Amino acid sequence: MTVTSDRSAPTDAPLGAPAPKRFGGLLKTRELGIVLALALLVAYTAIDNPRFLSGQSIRDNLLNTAILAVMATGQAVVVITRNIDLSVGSVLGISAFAVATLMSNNQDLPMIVALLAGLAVGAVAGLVNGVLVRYGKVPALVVTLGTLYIYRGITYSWAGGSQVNADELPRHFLTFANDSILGIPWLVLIALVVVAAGSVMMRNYRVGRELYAMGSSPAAAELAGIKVARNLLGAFVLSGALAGLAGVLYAARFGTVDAAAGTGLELNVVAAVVVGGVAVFGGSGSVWGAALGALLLTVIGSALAVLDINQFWQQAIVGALIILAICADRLVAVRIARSLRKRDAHV
Amino acid sequence: MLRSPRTLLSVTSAALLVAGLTACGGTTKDSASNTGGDSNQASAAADPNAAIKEGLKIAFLPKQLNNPYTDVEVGGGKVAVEELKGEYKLVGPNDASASSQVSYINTLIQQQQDVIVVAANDPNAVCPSLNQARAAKIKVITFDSDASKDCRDAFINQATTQGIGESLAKMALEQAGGEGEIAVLSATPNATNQNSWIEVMKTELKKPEYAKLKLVKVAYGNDDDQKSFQEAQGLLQSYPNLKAIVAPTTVGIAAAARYISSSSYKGKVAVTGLGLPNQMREYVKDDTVKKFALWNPADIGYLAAFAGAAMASGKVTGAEGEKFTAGKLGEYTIGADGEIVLGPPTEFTKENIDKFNF
Amino acid sequence: MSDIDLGKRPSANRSGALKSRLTSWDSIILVLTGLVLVIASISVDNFGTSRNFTFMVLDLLPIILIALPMTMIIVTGEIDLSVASTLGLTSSMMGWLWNQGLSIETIIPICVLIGAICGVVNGFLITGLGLPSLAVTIGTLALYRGLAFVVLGDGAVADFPWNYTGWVTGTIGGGAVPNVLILIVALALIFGIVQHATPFGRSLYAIGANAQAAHFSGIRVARTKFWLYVVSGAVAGLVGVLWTLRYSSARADNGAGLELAVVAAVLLGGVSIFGGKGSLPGVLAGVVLLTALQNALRLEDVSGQALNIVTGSLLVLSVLLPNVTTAVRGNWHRRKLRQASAR
Amino acid sequence: MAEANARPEDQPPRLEVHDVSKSFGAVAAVQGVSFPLFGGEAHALVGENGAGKSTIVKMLAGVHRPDTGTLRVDGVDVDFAGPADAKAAGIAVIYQEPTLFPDLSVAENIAIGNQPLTKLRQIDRKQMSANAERLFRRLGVPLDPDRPARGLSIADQQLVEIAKALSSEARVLIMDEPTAALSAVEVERLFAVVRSLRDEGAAIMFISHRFEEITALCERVTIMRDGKHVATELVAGLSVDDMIRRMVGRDLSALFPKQDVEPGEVVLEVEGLSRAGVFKDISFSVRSGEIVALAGLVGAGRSEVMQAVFGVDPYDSGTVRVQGRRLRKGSPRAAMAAGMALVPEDRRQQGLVMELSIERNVTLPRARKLSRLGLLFGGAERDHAATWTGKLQTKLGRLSDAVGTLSGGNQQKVVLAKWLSTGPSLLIVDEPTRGIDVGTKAEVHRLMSSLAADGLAVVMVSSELPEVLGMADRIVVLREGRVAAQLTRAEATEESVMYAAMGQHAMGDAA
Repeated sequence: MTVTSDRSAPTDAPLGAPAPKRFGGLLKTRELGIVLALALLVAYTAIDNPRFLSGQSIRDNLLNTAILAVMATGQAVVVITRNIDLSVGSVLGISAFAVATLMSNNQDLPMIVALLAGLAVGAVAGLVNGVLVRYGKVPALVVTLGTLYIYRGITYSWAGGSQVNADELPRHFLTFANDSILGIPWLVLIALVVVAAGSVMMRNYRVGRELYAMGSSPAAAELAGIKVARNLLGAFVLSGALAGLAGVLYAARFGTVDAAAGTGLELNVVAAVVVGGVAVFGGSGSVWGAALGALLLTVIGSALAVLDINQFWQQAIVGALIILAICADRLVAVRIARSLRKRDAHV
Repeated sequence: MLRSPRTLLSVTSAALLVAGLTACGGTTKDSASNTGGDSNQASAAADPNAAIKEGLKIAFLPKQLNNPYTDVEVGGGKVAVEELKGEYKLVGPNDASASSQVSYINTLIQQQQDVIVVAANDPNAVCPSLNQARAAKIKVITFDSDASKDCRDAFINQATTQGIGESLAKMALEQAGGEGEIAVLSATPNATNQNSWIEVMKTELKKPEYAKLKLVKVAYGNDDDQKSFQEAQGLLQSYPNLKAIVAPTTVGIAAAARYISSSSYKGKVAVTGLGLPNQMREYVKDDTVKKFALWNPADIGYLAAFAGAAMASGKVTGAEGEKFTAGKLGEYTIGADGEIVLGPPTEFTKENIDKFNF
Repeated sequence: MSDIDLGKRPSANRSGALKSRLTSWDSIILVLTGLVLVIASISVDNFGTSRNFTFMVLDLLPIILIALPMTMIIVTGEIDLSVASTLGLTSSMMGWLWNQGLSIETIIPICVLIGAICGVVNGFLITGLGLPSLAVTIGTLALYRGLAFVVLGDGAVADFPWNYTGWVTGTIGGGAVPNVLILIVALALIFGIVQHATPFGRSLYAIGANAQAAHFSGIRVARTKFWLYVVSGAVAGLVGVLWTLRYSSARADNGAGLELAVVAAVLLGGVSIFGGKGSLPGVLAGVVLLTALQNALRLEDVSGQALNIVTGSLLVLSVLLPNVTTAVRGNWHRRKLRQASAR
Repeated sequence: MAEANARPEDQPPRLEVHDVSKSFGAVAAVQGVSFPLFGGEAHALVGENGAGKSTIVKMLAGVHRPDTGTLRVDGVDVDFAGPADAKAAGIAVIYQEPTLFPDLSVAENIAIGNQPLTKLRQIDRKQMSANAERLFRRLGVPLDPDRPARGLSIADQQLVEIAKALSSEARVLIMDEPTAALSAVEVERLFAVVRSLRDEGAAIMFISHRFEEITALCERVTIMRDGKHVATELVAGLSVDDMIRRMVGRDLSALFPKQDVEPGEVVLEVEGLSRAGVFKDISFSVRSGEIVALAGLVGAGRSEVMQAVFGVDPYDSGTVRVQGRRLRKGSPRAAMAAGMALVPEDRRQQGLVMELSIERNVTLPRARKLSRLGLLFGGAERDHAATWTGKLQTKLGRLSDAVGTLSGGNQQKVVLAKWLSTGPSLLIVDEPTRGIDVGTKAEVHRLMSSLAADGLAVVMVSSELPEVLGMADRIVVLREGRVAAQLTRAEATEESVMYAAMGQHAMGDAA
């Protein structure tokens, strides 16, 4: 049901223990699972077609993952707080178009400006979401569904059917996508930095742990005197900003940008996060898990192309994966619940 | 408690279906006589001397907006409509889906346009509403990609299918260096004209002079930049020895060129097909692309507008053999099934590309 | 939502109940819709015409039908995002079966059944395994759409018999009333009665507002929800059929993205995403409002995209405004208490 | 005289509650309560359920803002905008129901908000676990600091809560029934720690129903009743009886006594009912015309038993028979069909749907019987609701008002109406008079009595001794999920019941 509401049928939950998710210990194994799946997939594909492991191919996969991973990082943070941000696709669109226009109008702006501009646009969009959720007391699902329409609409009425072509964009902007230092493309580097930073923040910093706490038990978070409002806004701003950043990367990578850029992307992002082991009811999961989810989804895509499997299977497989992921989490939870009731049977 | 409403629902919905739909006996694919209903063909007789009416409302409905190729096409249309002293209008969906196109056709009918110039996203899905338009005395001209014959008055064909297919094959041969594997990166698998061109191309490839050329795969980029880009990647991963990618769609060729020019395959794999000079210029300049072809899309819109005007004025009806003049393009003759052929495509190279701006 | 803060609960006084009833969103939306229709038919050329009416009915057909069960689901505090994909899957299957040479009369019930099966899967995952409906239906959204493409690829099947496609797009005796309107009215009536005048309907609200109390009152929460998903799937299947026939084109991507439009319309109609609140008339009004706006704006040559802004804003406002008023009332009440006990 | 042997006069109380009132909607939870809390003293706060203790706690914790009155810390007026402020003021609270973060590690739960940091402002996990270790050693509990809080037993959760409070080096420690779930040993350890804190100068506020704990730990006690302050006195100067009398506020005889009825045939028969980790081997029976009370401490498993009997909760083994016929388990519908009705413990969460109208709430369990051809017509429901709310003299505006707008007492009447309207032969009432005003209490008691007189079999779960002693023909006392004693009306005294409930040897064990 809605991510923000606690009304999810308590009567359906296994009685005896509060509907649990999983032991922290299993968290690691959870991500391990994705890594294994990934390894198997790559191995199988590589055996069928060794070029799948060629530098070029790996590079392509990483490049394709980069944008999704950046967005998944932000989404993971929001979902961990027991919220959701469906507007990321539209935010990517608006930021991509804004930055593309900006760069095409002033050819010699340095790349860093583009990146900052994208981040800024996204941050503002995210702030609006956050304010509506926290102070408007409107569930995140509704808010971000609404802003999904609004931001997209703004982009369209601004673009008015026009589009920015590769040849209108400055060289250094386009090459940025493919230029690399030490063999690692900028795009991938940025994604790595974002994911790493996100993981560290969520693991090792107070604010990160507080975000987990908020998702784990909103009521307790209030009682513990956690600055819920500040953190929530922060989470949404982050998610927005990263979507904005993704917009810049998108523009740089694909050169041609129109108002439709990133339409429907929100579902892939949520999928990546869920597959990555972040529980929709918040409190558990990890940023790098989400990033792994993004990688897995992307690799599946290109593997299908390489294995010459009907590309149409891709979406079905993704869907099956999502369901598999949540079922797995649930089964673990139930088993724990049972073992607990036995253990507590001191009566 | 649940039983009652559930059965209630299923029963009634079933009942309604029966009531509404099964009014007539078992209809199967074979027994279905699908004549698109009231195909009101060329009604009144043509009057060759009729003057072109002024103030005609001519609306353009491309596959989707903000597609640069489309922009150029309808741009030509705009010019023509101004020459004809008509009212130009451009509407269109943001996604290339038939369903949203239908809504726009309905709207145009409401606004009582005189001519609808449409590029069908799905040859059949748009038919019912196009026929409603024609029933409302609106002339329907298709361009770019045709709707099924019985729901439009005329189709502006950018070039004979044969001609394009042949030149695609020819360019592929040159670019691949006479031999090796080639692949096609097309639009959507049910894009009418792309498919017909690919068919011709395939028959061409059977000829002896193409013996050494091997078409290994036809990939589909759905005329979506990102998708095409990734399909290009896929092709090169699955077919290491690929010599050339032939993309009979402007989106596809641009994406493919961009990928190649930025990848290690640059110089090894040739890209050719149908593209827009403005989009392709940088890749032609950096030698990723040696040669590609296209007709002048502006002329398509231009011709479509004139054809529509001629019909709306009763000058022609769409019957084979009728003639009309299309401004600067001169005289055209309507072919079989109301087809009007624009002319042979132009080939673009490093040398001549700067002469064109569209 | 923190269950601690009882202070949040608005303790409306006796007259407050009536006030809030009058100012409740679903009555506002009804008025709003009326206004839009009136203004549009006055100021927008060709809006009031009978043909345009037909077009509008055809445009709102899919949303309104899917919204009927969706309303019930959201009232119970759950959600079903997979409906549009179910629609796509049935559309694909319809095309495929048609190519297999089955008669349309057999295909149509089969398609509705396929939809119901999709619903069964959702229902089982959600009520059987107790998984969160949001995650589940996002998953099946991808799954069903994917299967749709697997079945029919990117191709399209078009040669459906004219008498059927004609029936869907046609009007009664060529008049102003489109045939499908019968279907809409009939289903709307059935769902309306079930939701608002049967014990089953009552239980939906109880479940949505407080599942535990419902359970304590002998309502079978899980089972109720399960069947809602089945019905939702079946209706989506039916709509898949109608969609295919209307565009006489069975495609895997039919109705892509429709789920958001439906949810938007339902919430716009005043149904609380937390469940327990909302009425069908409100939802119907919401759907009509959206479609009418779209239609009118298009006739005025306003880009359909500008409408996105309107839709989105309305959606947010539909929840925001009631909250704001509630909060204001709450504060006012507390202040009053403060003064009272100060004396 | 109290202050005399507490802290010296010159120093202001560490924490002071001054003429504080708080009401929720129509319910006045706390009215004009004042009492001081000195550093270095352990101060008990006692009162019946619904006397307003927890509300006081939540105000001190910064969860609720007082409607009127002020809180003072070290003599200075404070206005807590939220729990953060209270924390900052050095107030640590252990809530009745644990408030842990299931997904975080135990150590993290303890440290949340002020985790030890490395110089990079990162969390120093080693340090964090070490701190937790130290606290646990101090409390003498073997808990792994790095395991997640999810799945901890209630007792362990409670211990973590305590550790949490200790870790914050609070100057004021408030404990709302911290011992409810703890074993005697754990309680002793806790007390040792608390005493040492007190001796270090912290102010302790201790809420408990266990009088022997109060006498063991506290110097002074503040007694509350119906949201009002009754007295603040030295524990030494009070007998348990005095305390109870002041809590109840009237002699037991003052309560409406249940009129004697000749019990009829057996209606409910529970045999060997067990549920792992909740209750074990519960057996008792109820005859028509009889009121049987389930007594015991909070968490003894009384409500759980009755909910299992009614079918809202499952049970592992045992049988439930109604009028001799065995009842399908786990199905409230079957129970209702067999003529059972359950007025649950938690009105807000289990008894009523607050958002729905009074009318809808009353008719909820009977909607199907009221419908004609599967359809409901407003009239039928309204008449039905009107009749029953009328019978119970419920004070309400319009039947279409949300039930949440009623006062606690009238809400309870709506719940009773809802279930009595189903014409039950067995009525289970769980805490029937919790948090409702004295007047309504009496009405409810009168009602139950007359229902019994009409041959209804009644099972009453109650934490209020006077109520139990006043109303029950027989008393089944539960302790830690087992039947500790079955007392007849004659055998039952406060002491016998209390002792049985707390596990001290007493005549109760004979039964």
